[in-house]
Amino acid sequence: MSILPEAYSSVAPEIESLFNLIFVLTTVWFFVVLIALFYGLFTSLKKQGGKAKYITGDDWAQSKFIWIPLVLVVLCDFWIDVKTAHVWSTVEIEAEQPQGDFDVKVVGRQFYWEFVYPGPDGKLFTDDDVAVSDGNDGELVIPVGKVTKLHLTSADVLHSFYVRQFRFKNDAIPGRIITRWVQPTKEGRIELTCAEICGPNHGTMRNWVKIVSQDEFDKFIKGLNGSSEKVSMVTH
Amino acid sequence: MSDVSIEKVPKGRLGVWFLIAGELVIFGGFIAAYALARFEYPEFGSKEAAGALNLWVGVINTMILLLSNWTMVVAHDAALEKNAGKARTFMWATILLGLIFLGIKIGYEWPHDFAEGHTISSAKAIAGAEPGSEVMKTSLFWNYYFLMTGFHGLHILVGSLTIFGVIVSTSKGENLHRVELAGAYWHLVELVWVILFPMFYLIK
Amino acid sequence: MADEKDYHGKQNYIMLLGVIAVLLVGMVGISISMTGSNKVIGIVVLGAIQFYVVLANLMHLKYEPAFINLVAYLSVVFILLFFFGVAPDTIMVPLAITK
Amino acid sequence: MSEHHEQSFISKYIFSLDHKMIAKQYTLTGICFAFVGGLFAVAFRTQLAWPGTSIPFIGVLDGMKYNMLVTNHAMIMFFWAAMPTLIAGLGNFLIPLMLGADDMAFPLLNMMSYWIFFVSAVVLILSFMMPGGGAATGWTMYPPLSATIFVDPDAGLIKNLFTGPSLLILAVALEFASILLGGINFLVTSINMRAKGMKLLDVPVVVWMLNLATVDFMFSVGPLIAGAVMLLFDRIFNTGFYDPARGGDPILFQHLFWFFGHPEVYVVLLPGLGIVSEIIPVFTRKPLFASRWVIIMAVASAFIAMIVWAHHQFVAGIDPRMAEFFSITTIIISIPFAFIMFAVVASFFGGQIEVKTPMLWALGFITMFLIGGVTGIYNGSAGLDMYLHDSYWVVAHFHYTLIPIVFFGGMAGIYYWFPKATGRMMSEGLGKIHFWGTIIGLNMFAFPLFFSGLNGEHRRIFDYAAYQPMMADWIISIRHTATYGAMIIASSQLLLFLNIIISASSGEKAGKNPWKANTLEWVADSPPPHGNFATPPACYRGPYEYSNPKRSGSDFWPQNEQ
Repeated sequence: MSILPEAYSSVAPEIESLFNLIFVLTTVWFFVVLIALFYGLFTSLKKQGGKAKYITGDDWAQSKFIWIPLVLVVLCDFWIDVKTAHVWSTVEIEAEQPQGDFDVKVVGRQFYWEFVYPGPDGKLFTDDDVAVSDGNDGELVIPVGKVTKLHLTSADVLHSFYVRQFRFKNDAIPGRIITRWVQPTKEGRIELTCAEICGPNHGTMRNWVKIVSQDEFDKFIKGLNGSSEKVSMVTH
Repeated sequence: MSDVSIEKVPKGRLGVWFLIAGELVIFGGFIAAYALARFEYPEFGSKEAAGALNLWVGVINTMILLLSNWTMVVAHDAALEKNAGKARTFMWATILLGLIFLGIKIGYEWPHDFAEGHTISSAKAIAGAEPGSEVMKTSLFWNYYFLMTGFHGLHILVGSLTIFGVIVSTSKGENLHRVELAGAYWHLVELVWVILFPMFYLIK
Repeated sequence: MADEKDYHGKQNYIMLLGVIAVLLVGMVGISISMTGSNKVIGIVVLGAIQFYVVLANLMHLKYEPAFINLVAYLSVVFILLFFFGVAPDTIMVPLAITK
Repeated sequence: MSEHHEQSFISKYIFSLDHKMIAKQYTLTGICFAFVGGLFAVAFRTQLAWPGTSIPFIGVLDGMKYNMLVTNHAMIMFFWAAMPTLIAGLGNFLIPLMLGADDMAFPLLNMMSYWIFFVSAVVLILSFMMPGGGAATGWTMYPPLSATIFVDPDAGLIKNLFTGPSLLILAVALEFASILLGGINFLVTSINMRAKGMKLLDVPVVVWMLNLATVDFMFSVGPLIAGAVMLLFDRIFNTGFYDPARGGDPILFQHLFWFFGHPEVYVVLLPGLGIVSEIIPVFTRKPLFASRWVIIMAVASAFIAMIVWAHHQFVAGIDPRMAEFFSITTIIISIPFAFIMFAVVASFFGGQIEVKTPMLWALGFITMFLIGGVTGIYNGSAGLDMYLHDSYWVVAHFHYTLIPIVFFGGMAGIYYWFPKATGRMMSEGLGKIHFWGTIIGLNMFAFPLFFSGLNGEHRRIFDYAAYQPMMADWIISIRHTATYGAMIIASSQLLLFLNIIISASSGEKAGKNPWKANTLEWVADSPPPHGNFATPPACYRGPYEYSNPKRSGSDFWPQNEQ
């Protein structure tokens, strides 16, 4: 679908194929019903002295005309369910998520995003984690081709981590850390937006996701551990 | 279940049953919310939370409420025998017991809790406490405790007023079927209490 | 409505009260003596029985037609549904606070 | 109630016990609020199309004002326009008339429920005037935002109570209480006061649907009332039910909210569907196709509607396995509605269709609701909802469902039963212009939004200047088109007011039964007197016996005739 924005993540094709399946099925059904409707309407408009047929639709001879389509609808629903379950579980269910190559914590705040990278010890959720945000014009920098685990949380109200090109969205909720993953497929700099109303300046809560090659990324992490201020995370 | 067809149910009784169902779902919302928190946080059972409640006062209160339900059903029987005087006497007893229940809850238990620094507005209790610490979670317990016992007390008050209205309206010996309707609502209060009592006083 | 035929049977309320009181004593006993999950299970079971006794006998639900029973018990069913629908999201999720 | 005693103005028009007058009160209040909500929509659509334009009475919108308008637009449309007109208004008018009863089971309760509703409306209006303004939390009122906005923990109870969000919560709670009381009334009336010989399956579909809606409401509203009280306490008593720092849980509120919030959609959908399935047989002069199965399927959908609530929370961080389950149930619920749609379409074949205004609105309902229905599958599919959630796709989807349900369904009902309520026909010409204006406006407004939504335009942003991809020319032109559409919808409603005023005063007289319909309300005079029927009618057959060969002479066979 050219209407969707350019795809940047490994799951985007799956989601688009799901979209196409549903699009085809629903469009077909929509036009079938619509054509039936207008055919029925225009073939049986009021005529002088005409008499309507007495059709109750109670016996099978008549009601099969809606029971059979209904069975087809059930089959289509089943098809969509299977496909949905497949896509959903690959993306969301922890057990089926791939091993992460790199962890980053994303904290939503009124009204900016904060990205917490592992410190010198290379582990997240330790006291030497490093945080960047709009303040020190920080962006979410992640390596291309690698699986990045995003640990989403919030410090005040609900936010929603939404990157169009990843076809991915998840709320950031205070009090809990939600782990999702993304595997970028190409380098670039794309918009990160907040998709859950979080207050008056919700409309301006925008940052960038910068997808870079592995060695650029290593450079970035080094520079980070050199310069930026330390923050201590309270997670228990 | 009997073989009575639904059309035979007098409309008053039907309405009261729908009301009871609606009320049950409302209380159910509170109870489910509390139960979820209760299972999540063992802190709710600690000496600072459920442990601080006086079990025996709760038992006495439960007995009083039970007794009030007995007086109510006796009043109902009297009403079926068209004995308005007896019915009114026992309804007065029901109101009295209900008020005693409220008196013990609001007049004795709550001040007792307040004295120990447990209030619905936990601002003082949690001042300066670490987020997610035990103090915070016990304060949540007290939020639930005061909210739900208060909401239940409100229903006792409404029930008493309803019964009082019935007493007035049956003063000339008519409208005796209303005794049962008020009674059904009163039993709802007991029905909710048999859930609230174990949840707050016993599981600790 | 005073002229309606009442199909409610008479019952021995003293005995009914006795049953509820015994259940109550049982629950208190459990909560004092037992510990851990047995205690919770025991209390929940006795509480459920008590709930049924009050609903069916004290409130005469067992004399009402099936439709009213359906309404009354559906309200309980939907709450249980709600509880178990929400439980995975709250009970099983650890609290993790970010300042 | 059947004896005719003189009534003073107060007891006839204001504190009336008569279900017809109460129905008119509900409907008029609802229509007025719908107009207000529509103006809100036009206001913020203007801001979206031409950011920074100053709007009359409101001025230039900033983020806060924009959120307030959006929030209250949704709240008003749902709880103060859809519920009173579709459930309370229609139910009060139709249920006793269609069942051949003289009034509701509890007239006093009925009047109380309207006045509680009225108080709730007043509280709603007060909430706009509070310091800081109305609620700006999104209509879902998710905490912690809704639990903290405009709240000063040290200010004390009263000061925190008199803030926009607190009063809005209060108003909603009152509104629920009123609908709950009214609903008990509906159920008791339709169980106990049916005409002699009217079996359950002789009850018209619309009454079935109204009662199913009431049952859904009754069983689902409890958790939300509980959640709303907890939210209010968080605001005024500084409790911590939704404060994670104290072990509270924001997700809990989302569940409490949507456990009601989804059945609520069906609470308004079922009556709309009922109206249409009432009108189709009359204007096709043909029985409703498989009407018994339509009722059965409606019951099924009412039950399934109770177990799909979490599909609003796929991306809210709920347990993914639960999301899987809810996604499947959500797609399953399309089955009963597919059946009902097929049945409605099947009833057209071989009829003698006369496209009067009510029929026109019914046709509009079916076609537009089809779009809303099929687009629902996209959102119901969890994997895809991950992308579409909170985008303009969703906005387009639920406007394509709710506007047909509430608006087209409601208008079909108004144009169809207006003669019974006032004794005069509504003007066909004005009605048709009103219809075409509305349907063209709807499609101009909602259809383009599918595309901007697919492109990832997300909701509740008052100015897209910050988002480069969202400033593409074609998306901007989509915003303009949508805004023009909204304006067309709003302005064509003036025709409705015009039509009501003209027709009520000088429309042509309608006899007892202008549409030659079967159901019992057409047996009473129009407008029906206090007490409805001169002699209580008896019922001999189902409501859809049109063109029955056994009946000689006329092509319809009223339920009360031998």
